[in-house]
Amino acid sequence: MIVGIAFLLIAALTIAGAVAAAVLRNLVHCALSLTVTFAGLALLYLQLDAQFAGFAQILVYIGAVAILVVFAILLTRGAGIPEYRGFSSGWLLGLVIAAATFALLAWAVIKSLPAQVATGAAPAATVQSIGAALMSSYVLPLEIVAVLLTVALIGAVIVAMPESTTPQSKAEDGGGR
Amino acid sequence: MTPLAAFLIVAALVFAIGLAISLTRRNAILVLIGIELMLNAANLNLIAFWRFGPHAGHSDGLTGMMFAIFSIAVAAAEAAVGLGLVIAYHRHSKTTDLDAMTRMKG
Amino acid sequence: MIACSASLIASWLAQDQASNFTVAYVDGNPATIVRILWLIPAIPMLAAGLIALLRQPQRRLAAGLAIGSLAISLLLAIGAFTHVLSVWGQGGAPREVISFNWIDLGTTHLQLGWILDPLAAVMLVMVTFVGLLIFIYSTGYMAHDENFTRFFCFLSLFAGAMLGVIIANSLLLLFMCWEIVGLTSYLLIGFWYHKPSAAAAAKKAFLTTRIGDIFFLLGIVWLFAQTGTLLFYNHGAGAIEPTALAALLSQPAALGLTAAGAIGLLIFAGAAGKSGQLPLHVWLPDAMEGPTPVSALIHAATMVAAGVYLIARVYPLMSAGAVAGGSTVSLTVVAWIGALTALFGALVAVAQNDIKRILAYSTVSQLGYMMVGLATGGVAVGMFHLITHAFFKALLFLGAGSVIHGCHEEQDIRRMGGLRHTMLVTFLTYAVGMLALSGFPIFFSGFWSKDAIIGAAHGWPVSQGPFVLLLIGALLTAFYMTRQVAYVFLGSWRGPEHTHAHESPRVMTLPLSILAVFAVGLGIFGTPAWPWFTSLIESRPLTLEMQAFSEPGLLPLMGFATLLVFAGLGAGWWLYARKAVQRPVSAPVHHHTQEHGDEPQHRAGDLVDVLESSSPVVWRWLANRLYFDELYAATVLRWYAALAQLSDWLDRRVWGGLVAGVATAFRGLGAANKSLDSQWIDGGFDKGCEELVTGGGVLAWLQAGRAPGYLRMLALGVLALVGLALVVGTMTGQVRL
Amino acid sequence: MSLTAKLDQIFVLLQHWISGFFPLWLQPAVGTILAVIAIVATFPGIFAVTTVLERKGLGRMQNRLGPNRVGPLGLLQPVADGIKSLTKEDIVPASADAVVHFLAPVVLVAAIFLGFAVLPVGRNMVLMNMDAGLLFFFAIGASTELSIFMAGWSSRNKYSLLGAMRAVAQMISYEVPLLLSSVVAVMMTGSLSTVKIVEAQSGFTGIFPHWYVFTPWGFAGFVLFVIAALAETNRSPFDLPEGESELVAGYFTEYSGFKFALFFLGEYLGMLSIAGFGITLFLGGWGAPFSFLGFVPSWGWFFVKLFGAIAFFIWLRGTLPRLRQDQLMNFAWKFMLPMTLLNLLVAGAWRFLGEGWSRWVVCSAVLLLAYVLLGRVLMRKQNLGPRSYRYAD
Repeated sequence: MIVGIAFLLIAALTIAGAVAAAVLRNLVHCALSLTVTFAGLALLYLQLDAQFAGFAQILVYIGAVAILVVFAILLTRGAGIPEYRGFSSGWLLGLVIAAATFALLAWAVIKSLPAQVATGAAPAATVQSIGAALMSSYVLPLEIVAVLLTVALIGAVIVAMPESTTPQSKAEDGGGR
Repeated sequence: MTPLAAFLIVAALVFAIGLAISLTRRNAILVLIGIELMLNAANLNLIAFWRFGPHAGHSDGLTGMMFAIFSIAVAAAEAAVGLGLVIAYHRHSKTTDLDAMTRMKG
Repeated sequence: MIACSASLIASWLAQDQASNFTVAYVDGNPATIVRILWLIPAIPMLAAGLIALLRQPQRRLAAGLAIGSLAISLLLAIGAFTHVLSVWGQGGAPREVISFNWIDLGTTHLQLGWILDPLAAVMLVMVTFVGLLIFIYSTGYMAHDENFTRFFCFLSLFAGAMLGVIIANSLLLLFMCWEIVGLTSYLLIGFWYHKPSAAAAAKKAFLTTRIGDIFFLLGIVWLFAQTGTLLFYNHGAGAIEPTALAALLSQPAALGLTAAGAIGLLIFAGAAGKSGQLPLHVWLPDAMEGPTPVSALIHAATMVAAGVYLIARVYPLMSAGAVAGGSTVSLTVVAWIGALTALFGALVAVAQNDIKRILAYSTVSQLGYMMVGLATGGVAVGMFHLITHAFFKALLFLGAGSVIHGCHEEQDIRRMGGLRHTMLVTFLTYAVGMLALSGFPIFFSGFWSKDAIIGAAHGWPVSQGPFVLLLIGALLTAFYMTRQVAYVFLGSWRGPEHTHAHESPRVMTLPLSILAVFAVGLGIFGTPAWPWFTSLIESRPLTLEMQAFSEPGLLPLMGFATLLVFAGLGAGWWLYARKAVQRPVSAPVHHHTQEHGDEPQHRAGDLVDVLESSSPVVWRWLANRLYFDELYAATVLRWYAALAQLSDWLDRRVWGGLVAGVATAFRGLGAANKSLDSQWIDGGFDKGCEELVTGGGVLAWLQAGRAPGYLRMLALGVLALVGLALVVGTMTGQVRL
Repeated sequence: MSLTAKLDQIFVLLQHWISGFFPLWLQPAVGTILAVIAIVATFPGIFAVTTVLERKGLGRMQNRLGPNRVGPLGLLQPVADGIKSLTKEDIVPASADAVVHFLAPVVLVAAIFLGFAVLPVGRNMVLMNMDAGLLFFFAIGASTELSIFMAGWSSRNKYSLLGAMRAVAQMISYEVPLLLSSVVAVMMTGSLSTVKIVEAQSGFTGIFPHWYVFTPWGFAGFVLFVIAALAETNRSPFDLPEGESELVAGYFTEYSGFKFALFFLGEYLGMLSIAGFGITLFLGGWGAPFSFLGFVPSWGWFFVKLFGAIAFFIWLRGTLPRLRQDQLMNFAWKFMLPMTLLNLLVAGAWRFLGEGWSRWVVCSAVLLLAYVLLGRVLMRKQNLGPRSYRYAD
């Protein structure tokens, strides 16, 4: 019972945050309400006995992604007065598409699932076992993700850096060609 | 215990909202936010299915969790690169307005 | 993220994981030298990495690192060689492998490993030794280049990769190193990238070898699919050991080939690409745009030999299923292509005027010899010529480099001459190399190795064609080498008056001398009487029997070959050296002849070759390399260009035009409608027209390059797909709703 | 059980005794609530004591008395401060973003209080013994940055915004070494649970305890952790975000009254919690420093250590000058990060080198070498001579 209420509260919080992010005019407000959504999702993970994933979610999204978004907003002068027209032309079509998507998904979920799935015992997902799995059977994806993150880091820095066209670099370009 | 369907519905709703954001808002950063939301919805689905899935309790019953963790990592990378791109574009032509990004007009 | 990965490391360390690094030994546990064999390629690579970190001014350090690392590798290689010798001396068959799991994907294990057997040992010593000499030489040759450190970084990287190719016991590892070698070759050919010709040559080399490598990769994949392993030798479970070969032979492929034959042909395509066999030889002469030490090390001594080495390595696969005294399809192909290449190279080399280009074509031709030797006489014959050729061709290239250095970067032999006075050491060593290359009897290594190949070709049961081609090739080889030497060293100085040649520094002449000694001395290891090399490679006991000479057909053949060599030398002497080639009346304007493929067209005051005046048509054909480049340019490249143009046209006209057309059509419709009803019916139709106009607007706007539009289309598509999946799933019952 | 044991467990017993009055199904909830109340009561108390301690200590270091009016020796100073800040007018700038401006301090304090939930203050004295406790703590710590940004951004003031930006940048870049330096303890324990980490250090050889700080990697990790913690809590010498001389008071320039008090509370609570975790990770948590001192109750040891850490922080604040922004960042990325990464490797080596003196030599040597080299690199060509004051003299 308590669990059910908790779930409803958390779900309401999550959805509310998402909706706020969708409709608010001020970009920073959008970002902040986005973090509310992230936090709600993390709580949902915790309710699903996925401690590690939940904390990782908080750490990564609230600790890193949200900050990143906020920084990006400030760097692109988006933080000032709210935009005069926050929605792109023909937003109605987008809204319709989104609604249709939700309808389709919800329909599929409700139709295909019995209301009550037999819930087994909480699977053993200790950090220990996760680490073991990552290091044994998921080692290749782990490596790839590591490489991906490195590449993304460097790439993001390079993309966001102002281009410096010194004669030296020019010469290098010429060499590459 | 909350039924699986509830989580799935929440995930679907979050996904739809994310889609709506990225389809209707004009600011590129907000579009990225929407994409993040969609990824998160997918993660929620993964974890929900992991929790309720038949493998739960086995030693190798970690697949869904693993997927979620990896997709969190990938989402972080995606956010970094996407925002970097937005900033770079903003430096070139002082806007993050998608409607104004018509350079590619063929 | 950091927290996650950190805690993962933690929990990994927490519960002791046994690493899945399994070492498989062929017999007991191998000697230490075999265990540390991986150091031989690793050390130069490490050096390359370190040099890459250096700054330009630190030249001495860079050179020191490169040379030192290669010296260490040389010591290790000698150690390995002696180990092999000792095992062989005890009458054993020295072949030790170490292999380990690289990646476990489910049940399939990708295994890497290294091997030490006579083949590898000999190659190791050769590559490290020649490489070391060339490194030393290049410190002198590149002394004034501002990218000194970069040069040595690439050189060391190349050396490491090449050694990796040699010790690789796994086709996969070999392929990796093979590609690194190709990359370094590209980087070094284009080392002077500010020269357009060099850049073009680098690109050409890279792409041409790529063609071969694609087939090679196909072969590798096929082999893996068939045998499930890529190790060469794995105590019985290897890919080219009897069990696997039997399986491959039983497997039929297309065109009546067995799988073994087909894979062999694919692998040979790769080898042909690397070592410039006939259809894919075009890149090798252009590769001479690189610095001369590079030409010597990579495009004469070692890398181009990698192809030959590869064939030797997979020889059991190539020769699988050969009936006694017969040959397999793949070997026949190898033999014929090799013979044709040999003759072609020799022919073209006759009519070149660029000193390095002549050597390049002679390299092509000699590689053809090696291939024929492999195909007809087995591993030992081909490999022996590879070793000897490596030494004297490196010698020749370094000599050429010394000449170019001395003549102020002049490469056109028509503007040299009389250098025997000014550059004595270079002249003597060069003469040794030239005699060895043209197979001057008894005293020079080239004679024995080449004679062995010719003998093998003579004894080849399938056809006598290659034999004849090789003989003509031998004749021509002697001829063009004589021509070159006559042009460069004899006669009188034909360069611009105000300049004069000077001898190169000691650091360059010393390697020349050492190489010259080896070019002479190596011969004794391969005489028919005392076939040391052959018996080492085939690990048979070594015996000295003089009556080997008296076996039927051997001496007459030798005599005949010698005769041909003398004929070539004589002809060359008669045409070019009898009366010294004189400076043409009008003094040549001194500028470089770097733009490639332009020998025939004459510049003011270039003297006309004797052959050219006698038979201009043949000369032009030869000088233009039988128009191979032109042929490719006319066919392959043009097709590519056409294809690109077509796709571009489609993109611009068809798709774009479609949308624009529809839009304009709607617009026009709307406009017509509007005008019509403005005249005829009052505003009843306004709405419709506006609808139509907006419709046209929408269609045009779809293509307006705006992200939201694309996003919406994307979402719609996904939505449609999901819906479709659900519907179809329900219909087929895979999804129960 | 024996008297010492009773004394050791006194609070636990108290909790059980009180929750005993309630029906069975309510008892766990009541127990939890009691624990929460205890935490919420204790640490702000310590905060109050700390403020007066700090002011007096700083005063002593600067040859003055410090607070000495209110109550005996000025010990009631915090009470007076509290009353003052409660009764003061709460000013919100007209142009400020009211909602966010209000939420910021609340979020900050709430998040920091959450952090105490996994802090073992004594034997069997932890609110949530989570399997991923440490990760939880860091996740919470990460979420404080956002509140600081909210504070800075919402109060439409360039000083606030700059201060917030500085703070966030600094916290993000020092969070990395903080994490990595604490990972070594996790590696050795093989668990992220704080309780397990403390128990892993509870043994003794002779009379000396098995604290991680007494190993090469542990010592290096501890030092790095302390530095990163200083930066993470914006304590001097890393207190650029509220550098009074440059930005009036950093991100809470525009705050006054109770909200300001909340920020103040948040800062000190953050310091306490991070000090507590430093103790848990490296200083053996509630373990006794010598085997023969085991009779003293475990929570006693914890708080003794905590006050020691606080004293250390105050001492540093009184001693060290403030860094410059570029020095801060250079230090983070060019020294802390490599050292922590190397420390990870060293810890791994320590584990797999096995028993014996060899691993001591190897690990210490490696760490010392890296320290010297990195120090050289960091110090190279940044002339740290005496400052030249342009306008003075």
